[in-house]
Order: sequence, then structure tokens, then C-alpha cells
Amino acid sequence: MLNSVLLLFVLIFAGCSNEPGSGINSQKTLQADDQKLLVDQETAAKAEEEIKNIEEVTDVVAVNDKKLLLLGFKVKQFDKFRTKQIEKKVKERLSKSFPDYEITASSDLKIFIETTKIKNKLADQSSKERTKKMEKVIKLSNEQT
Amino acid sequence: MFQTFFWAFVVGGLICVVGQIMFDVFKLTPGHTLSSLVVAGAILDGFGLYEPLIDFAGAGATIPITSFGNSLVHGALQEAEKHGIIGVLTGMFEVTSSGISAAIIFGFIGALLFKPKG
Amino acid sequence: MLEGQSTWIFENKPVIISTATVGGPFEANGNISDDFDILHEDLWLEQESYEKAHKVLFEEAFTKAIEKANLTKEQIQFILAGDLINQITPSSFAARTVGSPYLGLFGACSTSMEGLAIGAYITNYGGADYILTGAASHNAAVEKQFRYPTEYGGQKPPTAQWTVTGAGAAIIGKIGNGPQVTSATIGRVVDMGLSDPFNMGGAMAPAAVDTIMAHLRDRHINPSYYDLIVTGDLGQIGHEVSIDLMKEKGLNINETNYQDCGLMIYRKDQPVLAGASGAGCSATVVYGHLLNRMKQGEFKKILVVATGALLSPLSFQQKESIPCIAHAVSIEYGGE
Amino acid sequence: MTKKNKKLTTEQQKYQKLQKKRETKRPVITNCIKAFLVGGFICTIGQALQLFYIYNFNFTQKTAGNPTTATVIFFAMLLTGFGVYDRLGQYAGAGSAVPVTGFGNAVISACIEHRSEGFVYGVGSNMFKLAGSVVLFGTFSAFVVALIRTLVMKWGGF
Repeated sequence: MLNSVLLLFVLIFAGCSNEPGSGINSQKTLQADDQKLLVDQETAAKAEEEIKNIEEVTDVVAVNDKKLLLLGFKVKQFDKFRTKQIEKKVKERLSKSFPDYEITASSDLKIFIETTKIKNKLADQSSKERTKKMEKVIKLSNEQT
Repeated sequence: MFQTFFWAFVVGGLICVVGQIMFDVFKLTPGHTLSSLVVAGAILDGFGLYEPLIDFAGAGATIPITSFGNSLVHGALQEAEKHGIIGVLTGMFEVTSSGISAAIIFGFIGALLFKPKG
Repeated sequence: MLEGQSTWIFENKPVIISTATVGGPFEANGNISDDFDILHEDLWLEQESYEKAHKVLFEEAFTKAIEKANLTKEQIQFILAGDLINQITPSSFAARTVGSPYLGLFGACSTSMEGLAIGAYITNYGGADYILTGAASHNAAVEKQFRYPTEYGGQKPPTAQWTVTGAGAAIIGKIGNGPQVTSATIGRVVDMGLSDPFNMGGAMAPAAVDTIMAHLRDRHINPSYYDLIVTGDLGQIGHEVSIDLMKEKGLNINETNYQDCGLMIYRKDQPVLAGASGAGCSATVVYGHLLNRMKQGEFKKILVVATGALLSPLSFQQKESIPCIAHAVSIEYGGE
Repeated sequence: MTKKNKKLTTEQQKYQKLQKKRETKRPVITNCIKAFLVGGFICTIGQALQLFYIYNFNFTQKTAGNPTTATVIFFAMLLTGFGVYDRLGQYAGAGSAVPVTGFGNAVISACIEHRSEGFVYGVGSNMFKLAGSVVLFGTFSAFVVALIRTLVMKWGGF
């Protein structure tokens, strides 16, 4: 009995600890595209800058493609009580500054993590892949409890 | 990260202290105490106060039974937004089902596996 | 013969010719484990339910008592027994096993002395040669019925008591060797309006005091007549309150000669909160420990006042207060 | 209490006063500290699980509560089955009763206890004998609260 329970635990924890860390392939070949990438992520960088200036926000990460802007941020512990209002404020600011983009902004930790992941691998993926991943995160953020 | 854990501990612990006071000072039975806490959670959510607490304390607010009342209200309100008044009735368990279904399933499994130790 | 209000004097001095006590693991670990005839390591007694285990406790006590008296089942003319479980099924089922005519009793935790009193009365007036009487309780079965499931993590307050897993049985004979039952006082139902099921001792103390006073009054004796006055299962709180109450009523009792079965059975470091309780508490302590001490000559006259709380889970949920009762029986050995 | 006292005779009242003096007081402060520590600890474990689900699975902060609840109830099953939870409950009081593990324990302990009466009338009928009131009052109060909120939003417009 006890053994089977232990086994179950081992399975649960072992099955989940493999962080996606593969795909660091051929970074050099893509270096030529770096310049392009920078221009490409200009909106995201600007958005990050803007949101970072909000007093309650401690950390921001953003990515964009041609139409979508995805932004995750963290809120100071004691301002978490007002998470909803802050989220609203962030969204309002972004839609004012970037009216051409479809904006998703969330303080949810998961969104922050996933956005960071996309951002860190910008160079490794085609813009199509990126859009696909972004859409996935956006869908996740719209999930209700 | 540390802060997240710290406040989960503190807020969760404080909600338990409220329960303990209801046990010891007001001499309520566990049944009465837990029922009252659930009702309190529902009412707090009605005023929009419980969600901020969850944002603040994470599991410190979702693990205590008070969150059960909160998520029942949430489920009802979500459905009400979509389907109007009737959604209040139908959406109730939309969100909370995990606690109840887990309790039912593990309860049954427990009955299969264990005998009361006395 | 009736004396005073509610006391029977047994002129023919019925004899407790044998006794047997059975206990569970918690009792085996306790203070008076040497005084048990049979001790079980397993709370289940190898049965598939606690209720069945409860019945087995009873059966073993009955069988052992008959065996110790050198009698056969057929010689037992009547069985008087009771317990706390719904419709006293463990008693009835155990009586089915023995097969003798049977009267089921319910006096909650006072059943032991209720049975002894009635048994002695019947034997005294020639109604029987041998009567088997007893009471039992099983911790988990009683908890299940009166409180919460045994594995439920509810916190018990320090006033709560621990239900004994045990059965005590005695055979009362018209003639023979052994402690004699000399008198009995039947108690009345006393209700002081307390309603906390986790403080039985506090609720039962007035009933114990009422019966003790009635007994002393009816027999025109002082508490010092007895070497020991012992209550059934008042526990720490009930014991102290009863002393206070007697003092208030002008009865000064010698505190060393006034004790409680609920405080004898377990060791101090066992987690029993205010003490022991249950129908098996007074039955095992009196029929085992105390009669052994009498036989060793430590006491000549004792008065056993078994106390019972006559509530049900239903009644306290319906916010009824807890009516209580106590029956007193005097046992004498080696006197005169 | 005062309402009850009116029905009592003077003798009863007098006795209750006397009894009160001897009644062991519940150690409220120590109980509260224990409840705080154990309750806080359970919530911290919950928090760790929640982060675990966020980092390793497709759960957001919002949705991670569900698997977390299920997991802690699973733990509650093990602790209940091995006879640990009732001891923990005696020590921690509300600290182990108020978290959702306590709800799980209420259901699971009833299931295990009434196994002897069979699966239909034992386990099935009794599983909610303790936790049922939580479900009832939770559901009904949520119904009332949500109804009021919906009506207010519709007509009050806020």
C-alpha cells in the first residue's frame, strides 16, 4: 500500500520536473537576423519601459508580433490587494500608447513565466512559431478559474 | 518568492485562528464553525473583498474553507454574466467542483483502502 | 427490604461469586492492566466492525465469568446487561450467545450498578440462584455513535473524557464465597440544565451527589461507614465538583476515601483529558481492580456509585440538556 | 446563554455557577497559536503546490487552485487513513479543520468509518454527514449573494 503511494509520488514529481531546455540550436546562424529582431521587438521594449514606470509594478516582460502585444508584470506585495485595478490601469495605458495592437496584459505569474520563455527564445523561432505561442498564452490568460 | 510564502502562511494561519476562536470562545461545534466560515467567504466575495485577498495571499486565502464560499459565488456570477439570472442557479459549481469531487473520490478510495484506526 | 426512600437492604446477602473483565489496547497500557482477565492488543478484536468487536468483548467477559465460577451456561438463570450502542445490540447479541433468559438494561454508564442492584434484589428474594450481570463499552463504537467518526480531526476540549474499551461481568449467587452485596440505592434522574456533551462529568456530578446523600440518609449512616466511596466516571471535573457540592450540602467527605473509577483506569500520561468514561469504565474497574483490592483486604466496605448521562446524539442536537442518573450499590467483604 | 438561563431553576443556576468554577478552561491562547502555526503551515504547502503546478503545468495562478485543492485533499486522505489526522486535529484544532484538508478529512473519515455498513447505505449515505452542512450553507449563501449581486448590477448599475 505504502509502496504504491510512494511510487505515485515519484511518478508525479519526476514527470514534471523536466524544464523545457532544449532547442539551443544554431544560434549563430541566426545572428544576422538580430538586427531585424530588435526592430521587430521595438513595441515590446517600449511597453516594458512604460509599465516599469508605474509605481506598483516591480518587473515587466513583454513580446509582440505584428498584431499582438503580450505583457506580463509583477506587482509589489502590498499592492497585490489592488491587483485588479492595477491590471486595468496597465491595460488602459497600453491601449492608449499602442492603439494598433491587440493587447494582453496580466499580473498572473504563469503569464509572466510564459512570456519570459517566449522572449528568451525570440532568436530561435520563426515569427509564425512566436505568434502561435503567444496565442496560446493569451488563451491561457483568458481562462477563468 | 519568500514574501509569497510568508503571506500565505500568515493569512492562512489567521483565518484558522478565527476558526479556533469560534471553537473555544463561542463554543461552536466544528460543523457550525466551518459553515459560518463558508458563509463568510461567500459574503466577502459578494462585496468583492475576497478576490483581493487571494491576489495578496495566494494559497493562504484559497486553502481555507472560506474560499469555498468565494468560488461558489464566483461560479454563479460568471454564469450569470453569460446567461442572466438563471446562471446564478446553474453556475454555482462551475468553479468549486474540484474540492467536492476530490473529497468524494478520495473518500471512496479511502473507504476501499483503509479501516478506521480508532 | 425497602429502607427509607429508595434503598434496598439485602438481608440474605447475595454474593458476587465471580467476575471477569476484558479490556482493549489502551486499557492494557493503563494503570490497572494487571486486574484485567483478558486484554486485547487489537481494537478490532479481529472482527470486521467495531460493533462486532463490542459484542465480542461482552461475550468474552460473560464466558470468562461463567468459567471462573465453575458453572455452565445452563446454570445461569438470568442475564442483566446493557451498553451504550443503539438498542443495546452488543448486550443482546452476547446474551444470544449465552442463551439464558435476558433482560436488557439501559442506564448509560450507570448500567453496571443498575444490573448489580437488580440482580442482587432478585437473588435476595429467591428469584434466582445465579444471575449474570455486566456492562461494556467500546471506544470506537461509542465515539462513532455519539460523536464523530473516529478518524475525524475534531479537537476535544479538556473537559472531554475517554470512553473505555472494556467489559465487566459478574455472577451473583444466592450462596457462595466472595464479596457480598448488602444494599442498593436507586437514583433518580437529575438534570442541572447542562448541555455540553464534552463535559459529562460536570453534568453527572449532581446525580452522584443526590444518590450518595439518599443512600446515607436512607441507611442512617455516615460516609465514614465505608472504607471507600467510588463514583463511576465523573472524571477530574465531575469529581471535584461533586466534592464541592457535597460540602455545600453539609456533607463532609474524606477526600482520600472518595474516588472515581474514571481516574483510576488510565495512567496520568495517557491522553484521556478529564478521565475515563463509558459503561465499561465502572464495570471493569469495580469488577476487576476494586474487588481484587477488597479480596486482598484493603477495603471491607465499599459503596459504588455508577453515574450515567442519559443523552443521545439526537437529544443534544435538539438542544436538550443532559439528564443524569446514578445508582449506588454497597459491597462488603470479610467484615463482621 | 442568558436566554437559556431564564428557563433554569435557581438550583440549576446555582449548580452551574459552582460547576463553572471547576471546569477546566480551554487554553484559548495556546490553541490559537497552534492553530495559527499548523494552519499557516498547511497553506504554505498549498502555496508550494500551487507554484509547482504553475511552473510545470499549464495552470495560471487563477486555475492552479483546483489541482492544489485536489492534491491537499489527497494528502488528507493518506493522513486520515493512517490515523494521523485525528491526532493532528486534537493538537491543532481549527488549524487543521479550517483548511480544505479539514473538509476532506470530514468526508474521508465518514467514508472510512461507515464502510462497515456497506458502500450504499454506509459510505454513500454518510460521506457528507459532517461536511454536508458546509456544502449546504456554502451553496445557499452563494446563491443568495450571487442573486443579490446580479440583481443589483442589473438595476442598480454599478
